[in-house]
Amino acid sequence: MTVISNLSAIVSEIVLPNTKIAIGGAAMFLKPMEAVREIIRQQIKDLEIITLIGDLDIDLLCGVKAISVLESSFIGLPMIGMAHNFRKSIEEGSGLVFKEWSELSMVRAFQAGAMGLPVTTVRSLLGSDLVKVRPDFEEVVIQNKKYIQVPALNPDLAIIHAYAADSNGNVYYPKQHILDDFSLLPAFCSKQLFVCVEKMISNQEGREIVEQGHIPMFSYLDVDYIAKTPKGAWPTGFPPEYAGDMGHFMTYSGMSRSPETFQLYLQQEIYKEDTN
Amino acid sequence: MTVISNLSAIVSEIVLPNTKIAIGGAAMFLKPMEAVREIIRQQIKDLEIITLIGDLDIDLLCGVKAISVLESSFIGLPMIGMAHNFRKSIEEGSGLVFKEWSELSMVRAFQAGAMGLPVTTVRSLLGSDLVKVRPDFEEVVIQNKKYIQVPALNPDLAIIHAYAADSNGNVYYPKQHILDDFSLLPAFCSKQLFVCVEKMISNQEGREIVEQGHIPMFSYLDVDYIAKTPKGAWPTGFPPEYAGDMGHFMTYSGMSRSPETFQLYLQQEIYKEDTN
Amino acid sequence: MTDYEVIDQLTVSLAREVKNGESCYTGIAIPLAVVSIQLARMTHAPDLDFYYGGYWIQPDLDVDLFTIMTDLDAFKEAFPKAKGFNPLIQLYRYWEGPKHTLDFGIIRPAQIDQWGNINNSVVGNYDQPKVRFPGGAAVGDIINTCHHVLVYIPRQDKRTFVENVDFITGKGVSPEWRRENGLEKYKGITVIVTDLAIFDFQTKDSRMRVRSVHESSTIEEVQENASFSLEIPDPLPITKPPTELEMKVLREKADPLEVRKFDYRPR
Amino acid sequence: MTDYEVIDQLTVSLAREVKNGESCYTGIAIPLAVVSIQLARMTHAPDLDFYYGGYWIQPDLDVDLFTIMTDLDAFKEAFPKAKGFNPLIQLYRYWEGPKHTLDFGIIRPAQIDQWGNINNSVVGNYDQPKVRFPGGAAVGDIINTCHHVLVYIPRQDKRTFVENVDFITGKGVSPEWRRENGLEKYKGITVIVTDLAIFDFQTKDSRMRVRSVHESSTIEEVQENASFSLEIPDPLPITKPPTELEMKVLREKADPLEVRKFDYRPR
Repeated sequence: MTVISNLSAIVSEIVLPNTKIAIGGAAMFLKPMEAVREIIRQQIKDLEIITLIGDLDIDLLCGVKAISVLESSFIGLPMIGMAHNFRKSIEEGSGLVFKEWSELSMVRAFQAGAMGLPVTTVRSLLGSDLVKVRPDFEEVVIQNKKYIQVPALNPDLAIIHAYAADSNGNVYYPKQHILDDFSLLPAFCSKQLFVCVEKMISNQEGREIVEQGHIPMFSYLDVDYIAKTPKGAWPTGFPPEYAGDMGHFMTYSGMSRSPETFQLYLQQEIYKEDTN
Repeated sequence: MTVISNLSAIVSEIVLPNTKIAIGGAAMFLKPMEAVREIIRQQIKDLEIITLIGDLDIDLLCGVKAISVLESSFIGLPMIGMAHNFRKSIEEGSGLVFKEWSELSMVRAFQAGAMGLPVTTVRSLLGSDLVKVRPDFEEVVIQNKKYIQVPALNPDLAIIHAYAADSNGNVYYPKQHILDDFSLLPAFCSKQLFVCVEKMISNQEGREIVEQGHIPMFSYLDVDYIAKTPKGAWPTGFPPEYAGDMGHFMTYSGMSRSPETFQLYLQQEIYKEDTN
Repeated sequence: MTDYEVIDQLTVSLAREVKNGESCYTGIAIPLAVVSIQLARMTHAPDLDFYYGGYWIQPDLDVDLFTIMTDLDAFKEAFPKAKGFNPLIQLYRYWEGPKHTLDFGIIRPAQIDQWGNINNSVVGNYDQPKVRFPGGAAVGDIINTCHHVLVYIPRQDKRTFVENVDFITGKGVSPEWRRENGLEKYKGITVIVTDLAIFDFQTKDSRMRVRSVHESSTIEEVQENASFSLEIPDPLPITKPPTELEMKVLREKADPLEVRKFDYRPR
Repeated sequence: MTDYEVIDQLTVSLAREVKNGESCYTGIAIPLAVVSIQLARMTHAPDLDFYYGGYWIQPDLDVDLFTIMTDLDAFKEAFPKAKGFNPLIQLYRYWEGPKHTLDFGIIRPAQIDQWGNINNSVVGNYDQPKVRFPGGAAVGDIINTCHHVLVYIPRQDKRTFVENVDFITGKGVSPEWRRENGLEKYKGITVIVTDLAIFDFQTKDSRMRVRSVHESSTIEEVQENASFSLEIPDPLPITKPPTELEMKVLREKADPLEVRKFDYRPR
């Protein structure tokens, strides 16, 4: 039942206008960047994008005006600065609807979605003006204590990046792996799961790397689509396979300041002939 | 801050009358049996015990009348039969208060407790008479859909069994480990965590077994008390270290049928001189 | 004619209810269910996605499942041969979430009534019961989250087949109630296999009906061992006895250790 | 006299707020905070339980923390040397749960006002803002879940020190509000360090107050770079400048790569 195919075919099949997509990874780590680039190459628009912490993924999609609704707790280039296209989209009133969360409330909304809860509660949002601008956030009193009730998240599709998939469709993560939650949270609350992997291996190889300590994270029953995208998280990092490419982020930060240089970036990095 | 000491000292320090204790493990796996036996040896009474699936642990504690309030979804000896002491305690009206859950609702209550939610919701309890006998379960309507609202669980103390702890207080699990959830759920919602381990290792050894694929599950900040209890889960199983001792369970099932043979069991297996 | 015992008929009949390509769950504590699933996989349902104890998915057919759980060497060998695995975060993550609904579960209740309600809690008054059963564990959850549920009762009698259960641990089949509660996707119990007969709820009022009587019993025996009047079809089908192939696979491969007899006491 | 720059004063002053034996969290995206914590650990607070990026706990002091996150060999070496780890289930599990409240967090807001409210969302109207900041990520959550919060603002000016924030991304210090909301355990922001001075909220009405002025600036400069009138104590303390030892540890061990300058633009 798991479809193992190439990136382009999968994206054109499942990423349609108005699809509500949760993107895994966070803060320049583990973003399924090659899938984002393919979405841009296929010029898919009107997407609803959900991501806990957005960086280059979201800024690129904002730059090509692919997003109609965006849900996140932070969109920026950590350690570098603003995400210019995101910022401009909002400041210029482009029509992009931004549903802002706090990080913890969004984590709880992902968790609630995975558990089939319609809503969940969080206390750390008390006193935040987010409660005023989000009509779907509501102050409630339970057992004489105040909470903010927030809606669960159940996106149509999660796109995440992982280490390897075997021929049955089981997905493996590296051992001692950091930051898994940022991919697991969207994966478990979404209606479908698309995993981009560094490499395809046999079922036998899968069990061998588990014996070495790799983590069998998703079974074939969890995973709907798999595409091989070597180094597909680049320029975000996928430790311990590769580190984030800070130089590239700095280059991007510069080139995304003006429409002309942003177009140049798209030409050089995304529309260029596919070398896979 | 993690106290690493011997079982007897820890039990006498933290297991007091009226302590609300969550016991890890389930269905003849991973029960912290040596800690249970120590509680019986120290004749501690009036305990509030919470466990997802209880077997020998609960039946022993019922047999010595150590429990005043019990919360669980199932108390029995899987594949063997009834838990006679538990059953008799209820049928004879001994005063034991049994708060019955369904398995999923109890899992959600553990998860809610870990997240600081006061209550959570579940749909699978709809139509169950548990809603009638549990005044703290309530039918609610959210977004035009019915749910049963149940309270979160936040026990005073969780007691679980694990593979190893290092000298810093970090706790490790075996690789490819089964049934972790049954210990993780109580661990994360409780106010204090007591881990019984097969062995103590150095911090250096800890990192070496992680390199081999063992799972660093709890940090020293998670763990309040550690005691070395080799084969401490016996007769429940702790794969891949040792399997459940089905023969012992069958023996127990027979001996727990009458007060006389149950006393004999206690003498032989629990009050016997400590051979650790 | 094939040589078989009543427990074999029960196991085989349960196995036949399993459809190839479905996904299912059963606990580790009901050996007969596990054996019947293995038998189904070894005969007509090789592509069943079977969560065994919430851990392995489609474990290797050559492995004896009971042995996996009691013998550590078998346990260690089993993992690499399963089609999938579910190691870090248990089955709980699926329940009521958006990604998965299992097609069916198998349960063994202490009591069932004519409306398909099951009781694993108490006989008599809840607070001062005559009999305290172990509790439902997940049976109620399975009934309201799987597309349908198969039940087996190793020994049918007036205490297990009751008119109305004293306590509803898992809700009955009532299509009206399921519609009202938005649970119409989950049909509740569809089939019951006992040592005497097979039952379903295919009547106008969704009440328990005899589907077929095992050739080893009579319809009088079936009715005598129920506390309520059973719907009986006319003509009354006889349960197809185990075939030679089914018995051979059951004895030689699916259950050479006769684990199925663990939860069965002959009359 | 020790030779130092303003950024060093900022880093050192922040480090001095850290108490030995406390537990704390900071994100990976604010290098100056990470450096100041390393400096504290290398001087007076060796037993700080420091969650670095929610992963390592008390990472090895000989490891340069910035390098860990950008150099894979350093990353692989760092793990075995940490006192603890938090690998499978992230820091999220603690938040608002019963087991842990961290003693403090460090944040760098885009704006702060005289009541200690912080704004990382927008300048101007929320729906059509003049400036759209990146968003708060966890800053609001940290303010309401840590016992107290340290703030640093690398460049204090009228845009960062505002009378009232346009949007409350993280709630201010108001003890009354915190009592009313059952959050009295979490005091909000207790100390602010900027390139000009150190501030707290130790007035009767819990309004921002100058605690000390750096020797590199004047009180006039401090007031000019705030949009509201600051409480100024009399006599006015001068911030203790970095000591020779602090500067030596900072330059040679805590931050040889000068990562602290990543989020600092000199005036």
